[in-house]
Amino acid sequence: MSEDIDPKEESLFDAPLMAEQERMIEAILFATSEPVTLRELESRMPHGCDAGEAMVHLRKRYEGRGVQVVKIGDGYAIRTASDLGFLMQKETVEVRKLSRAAIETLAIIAYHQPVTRAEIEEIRGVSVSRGTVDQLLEMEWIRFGRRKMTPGRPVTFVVTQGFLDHFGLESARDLPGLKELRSAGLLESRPPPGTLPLMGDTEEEDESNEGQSELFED
Amino acid sequence: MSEDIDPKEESLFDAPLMAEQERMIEAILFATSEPVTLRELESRMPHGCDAGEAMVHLRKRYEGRGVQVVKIGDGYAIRTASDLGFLMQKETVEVRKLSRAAIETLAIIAYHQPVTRAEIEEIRGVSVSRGTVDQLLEMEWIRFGRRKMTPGRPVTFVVTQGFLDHFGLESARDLPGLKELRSAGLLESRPPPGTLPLMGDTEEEDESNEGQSELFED
Amino acid sequence: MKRFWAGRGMAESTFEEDAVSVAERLAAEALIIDVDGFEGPLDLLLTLSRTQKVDLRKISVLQLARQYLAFVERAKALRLELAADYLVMAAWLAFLKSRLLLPPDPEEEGPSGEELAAHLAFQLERLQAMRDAAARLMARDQLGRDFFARGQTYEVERVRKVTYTATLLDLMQGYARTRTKDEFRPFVMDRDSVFTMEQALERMRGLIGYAGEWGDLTSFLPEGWDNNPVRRRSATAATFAASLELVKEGHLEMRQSALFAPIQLRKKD
Repeated sequence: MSEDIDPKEESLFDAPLMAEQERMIEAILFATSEPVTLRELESRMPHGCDAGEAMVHLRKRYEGRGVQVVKIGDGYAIRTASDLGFLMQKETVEVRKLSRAAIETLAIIAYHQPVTRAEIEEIRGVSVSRGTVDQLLEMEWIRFGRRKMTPGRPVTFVVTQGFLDHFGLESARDLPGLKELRSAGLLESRPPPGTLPLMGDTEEEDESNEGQSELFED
Repeated sequence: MSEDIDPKEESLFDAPLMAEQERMIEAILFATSEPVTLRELESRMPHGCDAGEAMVHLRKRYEGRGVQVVKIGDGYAIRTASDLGFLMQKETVEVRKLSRAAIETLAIIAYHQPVTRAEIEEIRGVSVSRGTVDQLLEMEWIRFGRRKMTPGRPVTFVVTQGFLDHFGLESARDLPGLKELRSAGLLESRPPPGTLPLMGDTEEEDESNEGQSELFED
Repeated sequence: MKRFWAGRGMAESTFEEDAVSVAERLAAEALIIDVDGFEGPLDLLLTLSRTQKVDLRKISVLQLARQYLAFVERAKALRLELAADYLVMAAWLAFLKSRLLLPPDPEEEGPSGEELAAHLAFQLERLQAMRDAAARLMARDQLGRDFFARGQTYEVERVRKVTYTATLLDLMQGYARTRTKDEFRPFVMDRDSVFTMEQALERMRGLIGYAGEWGDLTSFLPEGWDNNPVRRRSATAATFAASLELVKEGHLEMRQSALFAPIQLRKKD
């Protein structure tokens, strides 16, 4: 290379500016789940980058912030500042799939609310275990509604705002009916094991529609 | 410690300093991959905090950096700057390939929401194929909106926060070209003069006129 | 737009009647090869309209109708099966074409040819607009492709709380499952035709006082239960079981002289 080339022009073909490099390692550390070594960083950055120097700048930038760039073994990672760990307790939830019995019970409550325990049992054809109802109550997806004006004045169950939030519904009224589920292809495409395909049982549909609108009238 | 009580010590019982609040929301946003609302942030922060104000500071701080604070619906999240995507091949997740029908259906829901299945069919001129809607539901890009207040009270579809997040939109109002489409009258649901043979379910045809621009009204 | 259609419609009716060009015929042939690739008649119309090389707002619906009809004719000539909705559209376009060509009849009710044509043009324009919008949407930077969420979400070992979750699909399928289960419910007998052993026992206790002599079991059946086989069987079984119970209690004797012979009862002293 010739001696008299302006060093500034050369830099066009060189590594990006250090500020750019700092942005790059910031984005990589953010998006990567495991700590990343300087070598890995450089292998992902454009040719000629100096991840070590960029790291010095980045670590400085995060000093005293809510998150820090920490060194773990040979790698670097972004971690919450240790004094803010108390904010993270909500992140430690273990998410489990709701049992089939609970889902069915919940679905019946959502579609038929307010509904008594006996009515749920009648629809499901099996008795509802106490644990199932307690679990749904505890999750705050269902709550007690008004007592029914029938002998024994049994308590009823209705779904909560928390339920609507979780399932992204504006109201339980917006749940599709059986006919709509079917026409949207939601039933046929992946039938749950052990279920018969839905027959064109219009009587049943009418019944459920009727029941629904009745229940939701206030 | 000195006898005179320092006003700073009193503040221990007040809300933390704004700089501290900014650190807190920074830590929470970094720890969470889903958008977090101001309300959720405040529920996790000490009493008396103003997450909204802290957010203004934090967003400013991250301007031009490798990661950014973005608004998605009601929530906020940190995302890598999109000009740095080329560094991330490793993190790229293979997005399930959507069929042309699914993409069109998604666009129609986004631009016409809340929209019924019959309206989607009218616009596309074909019935919505089985599996298209439930694929979009499963990806959590669409959800059920309010039922239409028209005969049959059909269910409607709207797009979700997950959809906005995926396409980097702050709200459905920011959809590309929305204004032009609206002013060109192309988001209207014009009743056909007489009957055209293109409609899906004839019973649901007449329902398309109301509530169309509900979500987009300013 | 209406005025535009009126002018155009009249002009064409004068000069272009049934003048389907060679190019149009060729285009229709090319499309037929790809008929499976179309998503319904509206999609096909949109594709045909591109041959006009004008803004969709200025498209000639009359010309489009001719192209479409030519397409359907070609398909018929090639003995291709077209789906019913393509034929419905063809019939409608033939109707539209006649409306556009004939001078409007002031007596006639319903929308004019121009109104119908304008609506079809609107539908085509709207479909095209949605396709463009879909393309623009998919061309945006996307999460997980162009920009990224946090790779590592925070984990703390100290607090462990279990939450349960379910998706809307789970919920709806769960509901469908319970509703369709009606068909599987264990068979419940129609109570109208069942005479229970408890009923029979109560009845027999009242009757045995009068049964000093051997009497046929069938004579102890309740009234009105021998008129149909289902009821008779149920009453016989219940009465027999009740009699055995009374024998066990020592109130009754039973005998049967031979296999399948009538069963007889009398009070035991």
